[in-house]
Amino acid sequence: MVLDLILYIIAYPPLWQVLILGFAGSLAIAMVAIWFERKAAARVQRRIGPYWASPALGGFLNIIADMVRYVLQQLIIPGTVDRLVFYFAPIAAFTISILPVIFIPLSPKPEFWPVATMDYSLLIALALSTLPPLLVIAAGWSSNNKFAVIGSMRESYVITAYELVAVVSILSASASLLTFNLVYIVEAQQPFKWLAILNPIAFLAAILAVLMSTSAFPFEIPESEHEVVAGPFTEYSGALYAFNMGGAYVRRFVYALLIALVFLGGWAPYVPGPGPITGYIIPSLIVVFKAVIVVLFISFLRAVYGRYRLDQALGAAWRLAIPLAIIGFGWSLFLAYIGVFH
Amino acid sequence: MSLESLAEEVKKVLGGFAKEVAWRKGYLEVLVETANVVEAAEKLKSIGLDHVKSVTAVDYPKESKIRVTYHASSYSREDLMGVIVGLSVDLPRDNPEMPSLISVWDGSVEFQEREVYEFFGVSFKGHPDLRPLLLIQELAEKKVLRKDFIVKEESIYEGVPFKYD
Amino acid sequence: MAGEPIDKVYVGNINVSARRARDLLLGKLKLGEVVDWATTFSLWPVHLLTSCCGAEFAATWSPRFDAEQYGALPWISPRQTNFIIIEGTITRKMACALRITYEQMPLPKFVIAMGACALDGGLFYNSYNIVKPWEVVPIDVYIPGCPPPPEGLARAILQIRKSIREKKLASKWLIEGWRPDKKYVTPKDDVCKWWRP
Amino acid sequence: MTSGGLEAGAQRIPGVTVKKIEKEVYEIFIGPQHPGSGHMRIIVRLDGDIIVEADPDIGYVHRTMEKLSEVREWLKPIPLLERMTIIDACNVTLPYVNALEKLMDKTPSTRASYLRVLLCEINRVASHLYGMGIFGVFIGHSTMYMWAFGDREVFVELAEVLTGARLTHTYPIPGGVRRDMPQDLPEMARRTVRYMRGRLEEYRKIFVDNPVIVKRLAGVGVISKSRAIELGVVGPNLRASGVKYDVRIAEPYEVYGELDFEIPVFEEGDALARTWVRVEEIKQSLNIIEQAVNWLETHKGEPVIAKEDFDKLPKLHKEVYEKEGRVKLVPAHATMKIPAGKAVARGEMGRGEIFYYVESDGGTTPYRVRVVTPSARNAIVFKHIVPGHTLMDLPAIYGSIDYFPPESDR
Amino acid sequence: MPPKVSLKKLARKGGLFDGVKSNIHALAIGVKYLVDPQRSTLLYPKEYIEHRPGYRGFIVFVKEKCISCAACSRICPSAAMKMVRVTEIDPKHPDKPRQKQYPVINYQRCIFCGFCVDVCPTEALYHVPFHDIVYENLADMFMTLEQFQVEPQRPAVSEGLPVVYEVDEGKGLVKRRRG
Repeated sequence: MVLDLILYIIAYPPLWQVLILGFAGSLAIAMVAIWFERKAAARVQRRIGPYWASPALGGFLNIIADMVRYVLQQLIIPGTVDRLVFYFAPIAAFTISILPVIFIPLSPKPEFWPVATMDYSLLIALALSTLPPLLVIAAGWSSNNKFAVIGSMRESYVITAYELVAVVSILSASASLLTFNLVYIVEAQQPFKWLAILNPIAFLAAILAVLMSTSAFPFEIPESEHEVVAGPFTEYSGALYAFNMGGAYVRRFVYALLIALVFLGGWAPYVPGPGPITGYIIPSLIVVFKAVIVVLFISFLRAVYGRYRLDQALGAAWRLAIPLAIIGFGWSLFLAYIGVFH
Repeated sequence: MSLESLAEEVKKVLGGFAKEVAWRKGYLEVLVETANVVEAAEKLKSIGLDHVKSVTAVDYPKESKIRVTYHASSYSREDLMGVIVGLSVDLPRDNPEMPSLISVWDGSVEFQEREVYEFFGVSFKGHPDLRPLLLIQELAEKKVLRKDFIVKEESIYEGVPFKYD
Repeated sequence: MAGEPIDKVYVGNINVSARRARDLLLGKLKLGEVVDWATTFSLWPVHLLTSCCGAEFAATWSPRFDAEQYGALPWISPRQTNFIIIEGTITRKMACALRITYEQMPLPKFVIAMGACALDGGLFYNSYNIVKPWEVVPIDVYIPGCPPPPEGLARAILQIRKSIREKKLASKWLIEGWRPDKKYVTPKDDVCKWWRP
Repeated sequence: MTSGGLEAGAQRIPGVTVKKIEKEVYEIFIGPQHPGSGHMRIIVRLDGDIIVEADPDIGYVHRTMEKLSEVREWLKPIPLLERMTIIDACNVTLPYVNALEKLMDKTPSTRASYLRVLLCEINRVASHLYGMGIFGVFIGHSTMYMWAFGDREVFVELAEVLTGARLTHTYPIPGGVRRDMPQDLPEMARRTVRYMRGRLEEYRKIFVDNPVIVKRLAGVGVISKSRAIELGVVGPNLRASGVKYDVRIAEPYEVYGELDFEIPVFEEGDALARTWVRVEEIKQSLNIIEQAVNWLETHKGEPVIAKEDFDKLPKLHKEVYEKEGRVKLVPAHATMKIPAGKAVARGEMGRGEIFYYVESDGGTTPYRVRVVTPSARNAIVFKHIVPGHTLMDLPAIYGSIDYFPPESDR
Repeated sequence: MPPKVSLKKLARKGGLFDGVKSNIHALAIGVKYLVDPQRSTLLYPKEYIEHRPGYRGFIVFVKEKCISCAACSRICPSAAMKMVRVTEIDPKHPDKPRQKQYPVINYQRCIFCGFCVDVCPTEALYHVPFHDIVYENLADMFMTLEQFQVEPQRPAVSEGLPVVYEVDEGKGLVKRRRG
């Protein structure tokens, strides 16, 4: 009986999906994102980028080398930090960054993704994805370092500015589709009634929110190295810093998944069929592909833009992005009124 | 502006302050008494010499004096842009002290007076923030740019770690 | 495993377990070589500009020479880096900063001294404000020149990579706690002692 | 942050006095190990996000050049002083050489003057590109850094072909220069000039007109005209504030009086205007490079050192000059004496005006060399212009001033 | 034509149209280089730059030409060039050993300014056109008289191929393989 329980737990789909696809997949995609960020920036900047670690793979192993080096480096815990929070915050931030993946369906079939077919999946995923920045603030605060404190203060300013934008712009999908269920949201966009096309304003606002929340360029303000060194992570070294850095990329990927489902039509125009291949693997690959495109676009912006000043970024959020999000919300109500999706 | 007319104008405006006016290579040197230096600087500023390029101090141990020269020039008068007027004072070597000209020439002399202070030990009265700029305190106390702080040069045979004999 | 009490397998003697784990990781899984390999391709220098060789340091990361191809990426905080490039002269004021930065970096860490000033003072050999960097931190590779060209710096990175792989500097230092070539500077009580003339 | 049990005034780390911080003022040290500091430290006191006080703590690269010049023979300070600004090496040593020539009453040959001007302008472009690159990375634009440094390499290559060293050319010597131009340099220079003109348009698109950058720079770090004069600011920073001053027209040295170029002046005085001055100056320098190589190509035959020196050279030296274009020094250079006197010389570096005061007592070494570099005079801006801006403006102001600490500290 | 001052006006842009246009410009130029980077990066150990003959690299001493005048070591700005006194056999008078002095160089200090090469009255010193040798010990960098006479080996030669850089009007520096 115990064996059955263990087997059940091991075979419980959400668990291995989160463990394998969520953890390993997110990590792999974070690594691809870092690699692409470095290589794309290098291309725009007319140089090679990472190369000699594996010339055939375009230096991809270099990212693994960086990761291994970080994980196995000496871990310095300064004497003045608040130890519990210092250890706990980056690990928790990383874990919570991955959690929303449970509620983001990569397939409409309940047998492959049972949790995600619940009716509030979008709400829960959104709610979870807004949590990690709080832990980043905690990490900065516990470091007892002036730059870290300034960095986490900036992070808190930025959170308050972008959170509303993210929630309003992404929930505008619910307004026009009258559901919080991500599977319904995707199915309603079949085949090409994508919200990014029908409601570009909300899409733009959502992209802005993602840029701000994951501190991507041009909103890389909390970690803006030329004033506040590494921002909240100034005192972090070794594996804990790797958690911090990986967490940011995982968060970016999770947001990209949400955007891919909500605005870019998820697995549409593909109609999932029965069986694990047509019902699970192909749709999830389509979703991941769309999400990777979003991530790579965000990474590419690093090569083109500098960073805004804090007050300008906040101004952009409050004066530009929030009105945009509200207009997008209103537009989606209008879409619901004229019944585009029904 | 021709150089002679500049010399005339400087002499005229300085009146009795100028002890000595001489053309050096590239600038006009005007020597004044320490007591008159602020008024002289104000008069020079009034003809348009509105900033100082360099506060230069030179140590003359034989004559037991330190000569501090303010090399002033102009940004606002186009005919004065090409010339430099050096306002010099001679200070005693053992206790050099002079009024700060920060009240006249403002920020353009602020850091340079600090430099002269740390390298030569000249103290500027009225300078709001007189502390070493480039050097650490211990070195500043040695007044390193004075001639009695000696830096040794190596000879051409010194320091070879091996011998050939 | 049959017959053994279950707690013995998992708990046992902690020292024995630790040694076994170490043997497994180092012997069978060759963790040491992984560490050395990873370190060679991940030498991230810290942003510590000490003097005018910084111009050539910057040029080494420019598109023409692009030291990022070796995996070296100038990074922000000393806590996250493992590599210092001493770009020229170390003055008395800067010596202290250099030592503090070095102390703040996690093991294993490596140092390159770049330029004549960082070796024997160069042009400033008899200056009153100069400290020889090798009195402050242990140095792995010296590059002559004033300033050394970017190729010289690239060569130094290759050299340091070679010695890490050959002498297993990173893994020995990290896992066994000592450095095979014994290049240490013993920590002084007052890290800024030489700061005073 | 409290000081963790240290009593007020305790000095554990030299130079860092631990003291109780007044209420609501947050003191942070930017530098010397800081990505946004370079080789200096700025002690910044913040009230919220606003800087209330900035105190530049410079001298981290003070290498005592003024003192060392006094103990070395007349020729040796040329490579020594060059190390102040190795990215602008010809401009920084030329006024020293000019001062020596004034003391010796020596006139360089015209060809040498043109070669000096050529190298000076190559250096000026390289220096501006360096400044713009650093500026770019300070405000988070890494592409600008890479592009500027990549294109700087073209000019470094040009200088290397001309002088044999990438940065530290040690090119002008009293009476002339050390090498003649290689045959293929004019064509190379003309190609470089045409390439760079095209690139400036791309710079404009990705950096100077980039909306994020414009937003970041416009109205930041404004130095008004009167304030710029009072603070004695120099170089592009001065000309961005509307002062029409450039040593090249105020007191033309070498052959600058005969060349056709403009001095761009802007009136806004903010960080964006300073950036634009650099861009416009690069354009003018390209014009000068073109004119100089055209002149040098058509006027051959004159030696690159003063005629009277050239005639005195031994036979082997003349052969080497004919074959390699390399001017060999004579042992007298090591021990030459210069007549007693005081001389002042100035020149326009990439970052602004450099001032030399050279005094000779008739001996084999200078009696006093005083050098005031543009960065030394611009350092004052940190103290007087930065307060009142937010912390994120500090890198923007720092970068736009193009402050280079080794130059400032000497 | 003499130089002149020109007062310029900054084109302050504003408005939505300009903002969108300059954003698109910036992104377009980013995409342009993402597609065609026009790069000329030196893959260092595999390729190395072959400098021109005039390049001021490491210095080699030709003992036969030296007349022991010590001009090189007097003019050296960083006191890197030192003289050593050597007792050697004079080829003309084999029975009478003669005292001579020769220069040795200290690469810990050498700044590669080339003054010594230029001042040598008999061309007994010359530069080799490369500069990329590194050392692991300080003591190795003080050349003995014997080491000073041998041309140093460039490590890159055994690992890669020479390239030269040329200026191209469209692409800036382009690298070209030799041979």
